[in-house]
Amino acid sequence: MNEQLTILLVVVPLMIAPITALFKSHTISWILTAIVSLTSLILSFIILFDVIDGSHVIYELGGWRPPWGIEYKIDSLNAFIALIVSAIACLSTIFAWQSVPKEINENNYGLFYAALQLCLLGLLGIALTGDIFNLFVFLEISSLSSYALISMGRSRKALTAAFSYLILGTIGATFFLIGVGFLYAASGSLNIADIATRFSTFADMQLVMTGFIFILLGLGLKAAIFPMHSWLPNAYGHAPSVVSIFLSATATKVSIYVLIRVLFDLYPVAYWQALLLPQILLVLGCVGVIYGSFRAWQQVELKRLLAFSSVAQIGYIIIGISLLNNDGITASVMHLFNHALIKATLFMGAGIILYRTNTTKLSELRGFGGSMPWTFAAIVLAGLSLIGVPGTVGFVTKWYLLSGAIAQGKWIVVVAILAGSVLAIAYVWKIVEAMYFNSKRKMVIQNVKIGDINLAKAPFSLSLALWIGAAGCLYFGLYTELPYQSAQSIATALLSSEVAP
Amino acid sequence: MSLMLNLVLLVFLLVMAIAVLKTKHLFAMAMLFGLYSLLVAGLFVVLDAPDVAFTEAAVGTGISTVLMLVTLASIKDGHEAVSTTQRKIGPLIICLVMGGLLIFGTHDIAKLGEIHSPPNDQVAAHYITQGQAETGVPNLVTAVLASYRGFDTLGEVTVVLTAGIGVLLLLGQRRKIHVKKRGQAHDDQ
Amino acid sequence: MMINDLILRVVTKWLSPIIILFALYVQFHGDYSPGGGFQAGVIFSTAILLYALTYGLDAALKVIPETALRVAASFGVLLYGGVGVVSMLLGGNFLNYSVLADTPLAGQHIGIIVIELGVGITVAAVMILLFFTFSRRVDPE
Amino acid sequence: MIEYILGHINYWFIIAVMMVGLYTLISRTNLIKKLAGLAIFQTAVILFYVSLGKVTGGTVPIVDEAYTLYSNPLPQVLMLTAIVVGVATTALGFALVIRIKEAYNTIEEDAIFTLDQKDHE
Repeated sequence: MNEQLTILLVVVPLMIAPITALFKSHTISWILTAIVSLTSLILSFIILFDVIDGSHVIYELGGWRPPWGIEYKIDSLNAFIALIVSAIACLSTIFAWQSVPKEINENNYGLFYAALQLCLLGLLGIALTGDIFNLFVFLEISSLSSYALISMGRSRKALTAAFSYLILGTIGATFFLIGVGFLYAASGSLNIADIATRFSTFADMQLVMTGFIFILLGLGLKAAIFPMHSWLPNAYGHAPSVVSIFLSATATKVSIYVLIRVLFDLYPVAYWQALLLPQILLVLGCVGVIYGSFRAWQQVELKRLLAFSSVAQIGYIIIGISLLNNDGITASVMHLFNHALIKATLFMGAGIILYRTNTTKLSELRGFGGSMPWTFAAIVLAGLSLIGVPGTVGFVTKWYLLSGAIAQGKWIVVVAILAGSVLAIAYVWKIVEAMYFNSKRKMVIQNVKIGDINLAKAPFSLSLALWIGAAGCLYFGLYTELPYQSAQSIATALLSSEVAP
Repeated sequence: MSLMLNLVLLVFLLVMAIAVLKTKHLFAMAMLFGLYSLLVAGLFVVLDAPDVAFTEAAVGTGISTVLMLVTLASIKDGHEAVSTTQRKIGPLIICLVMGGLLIFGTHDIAKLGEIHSPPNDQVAAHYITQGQAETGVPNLVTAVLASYRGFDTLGEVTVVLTAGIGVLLLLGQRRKIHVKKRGQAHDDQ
Repeated sequence: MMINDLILRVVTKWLSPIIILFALYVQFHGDYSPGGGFQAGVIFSTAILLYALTYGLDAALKVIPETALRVAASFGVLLYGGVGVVSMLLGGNFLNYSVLADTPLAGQHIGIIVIELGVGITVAAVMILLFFTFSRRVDPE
Repeated sequence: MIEYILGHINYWFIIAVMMVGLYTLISRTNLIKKLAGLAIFQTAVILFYVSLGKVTGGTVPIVDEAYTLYSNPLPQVLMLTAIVVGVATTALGFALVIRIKEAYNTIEEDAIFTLDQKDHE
């Protein structure tokens, strides 16, 4: 494979986004976005197939050797994350075709799509880079564009949600920056591989430990790990549909990816085992699962319900990391993929509901299932995946997670997963009940003039995107090869460094 | 000598930061904030970082303060409300813990100005000895910024563009109605 | 936002070109002295800011229309990225300026000047754009 | 002991400024005040980085035959980027504040919270 392809993954959105910003036409900006996300998808597929055997591609930016220059060192984990991000970007782009004209001011189409591409660029940049300061720069690109994107939601609450995300996100990023600074003060380097190889020479400095804690706090805020999740429900609950779909499926995942990188590649595993971090993560993960599921069950509004369920799903991923065995890591990495797929599908369902009825309040959705059986079916399918019913993607993750926990004799995890699943049944049932079984009266279309043809049925592109997502939930539940192989290769690579039994 | 100057400026800086915290008048706060940035720029000069000082002076005292003033002019609300429910204890504890942690961390940091500290000996040493020979630029900050870490700078320019796009998305449209009444700006406009 | 003060107007008229000249110096002399694209961009924008503050937003918009600013903001990033793409086409890695000319040092020289220009253009354009967009929200009273 | 204090006191002061910024950011309810706190917090972090590169007796990192000892250019480069990121964040924050003021007619966080609660009922 030509290694120049790796950098193209970042260069394509970088060169097309500024052009997109200049257009006002929806068609042109959409086509440009479609080109960007499609090329990203193809490129990340090519790269993933190249590195899935455990090899890696090295790309020196500017031709400078690391650690003096910035390098990309791409292994299966990088490529897998890039694949998740660009696949979701493709789904969101399909969905955007008919939902953006309805939700965004017509003068802003070009700017909106440009911001979306910049967000994609930032996330891809984080996923590929091997330089920890470069990672910060791309983190900020993706964060700044997501603050702007979230504030485009139609309720005024979107503005306050974006503002509090801006505050907490910037605190997170600055904590990360402090951590990097402390690590730099001890190591004198910013290259992840370089720091890792020389780690033993400065391992016992207090600088290194403080740096570690601040990096973790920063990433925890960005990844919305319980109890630092407070920005997430509002941000994803009030954002425009496309933004909710894209960000809920990718933004927190990419932060978790950085966390995995820091824990397994930057700092030696033994270092944070000594700090009791696996136990702390385990408890946070379990509490997060139960708390997130419980709050989701309490919600009366569909998008907020889904957002709280994300908090719970992040908990599962954290549990998997904390188990520190092959099954646990495999489960976590696969769940990054599976949850992205499930949550994108569910948010697309919510987007279609919003498109047609102008509301996502569960109490106002009575009878919806009857009038839109296909959309309803897709939502139910994704909901079943969320619960973890056999045959869907969610089941695969929970299976590996359970077997990893049982192998270590961590029964608290088993209890947490079972409780989380029961609560998941409860909140998915809540959606089903609200939409289907209360169908005594006909669906009410809120605030729309009678006879508006556009709203009579779900537009084609929206349904298409939804069904691609739903089919994915089923397909990858039955044929797990692609995510499983990647996750296996990743887990082996991550654990091949030193793990104390 | 430069250490003393550094200390004096830092004391002023701390005073200024506390003044920003305490003042209730937001226009005064904007001015204090400008002064704070100017002091920081001065500190950068003492720390032999004229490029950073230049930028901080132009951005902190210039652009940021002007934007703050324009925002204040636009929202016509010059005072911070005296809040009854102001949270004080929680934030104080967080800050003390974080500050304590940072001071704990700086225990084994190389002392200020140490010639052979890890940050100066590892990667940076290469820039100083080879920088001009490899890039042909005597200003090593420019050499690292534009060439060795040119990709970071590309990212930085993209951040600027992103901020521009974001602000245009938020404020690009002319306002429809001047002052919205509370009820009008409701969820479902 | 117009200010009717003769002294201020005359001073601004004289000061703006000098600030712009200084910005250009900082832009192109950044290899040898402190400064570079970013600083130059900000300084350039302050010249326009000063003009807008004394002569009013509309007068400033006549000097630099908003469309031009938007194009310039995008153009700077494209220029920077373009240098990277060109170096890829010439067989080097992304942003490897050494392949841009016959000798690596000459290539580095060209590359650094062009990307600094890109930085300067984008920063100046975005800063002016920010100021214009914000100050349009201030009610003329 | 005195040497230890002299070597570290700068960092302690920087940390103190940092924490004043953080405190302003999380304890105040006024949105503009919060953003000012955020800017102070970030600037202090920038100061911390630049301090790392200071070399006693060194000069500005511009190569000249008259000097042999230079300050470390790397933290300075990183912080140029960080300053830009900081101003980009504050600008976006101010834009949001203007929009929030238009939508809620207040920029106090607790007042906004009360208005949002009312919407729910």
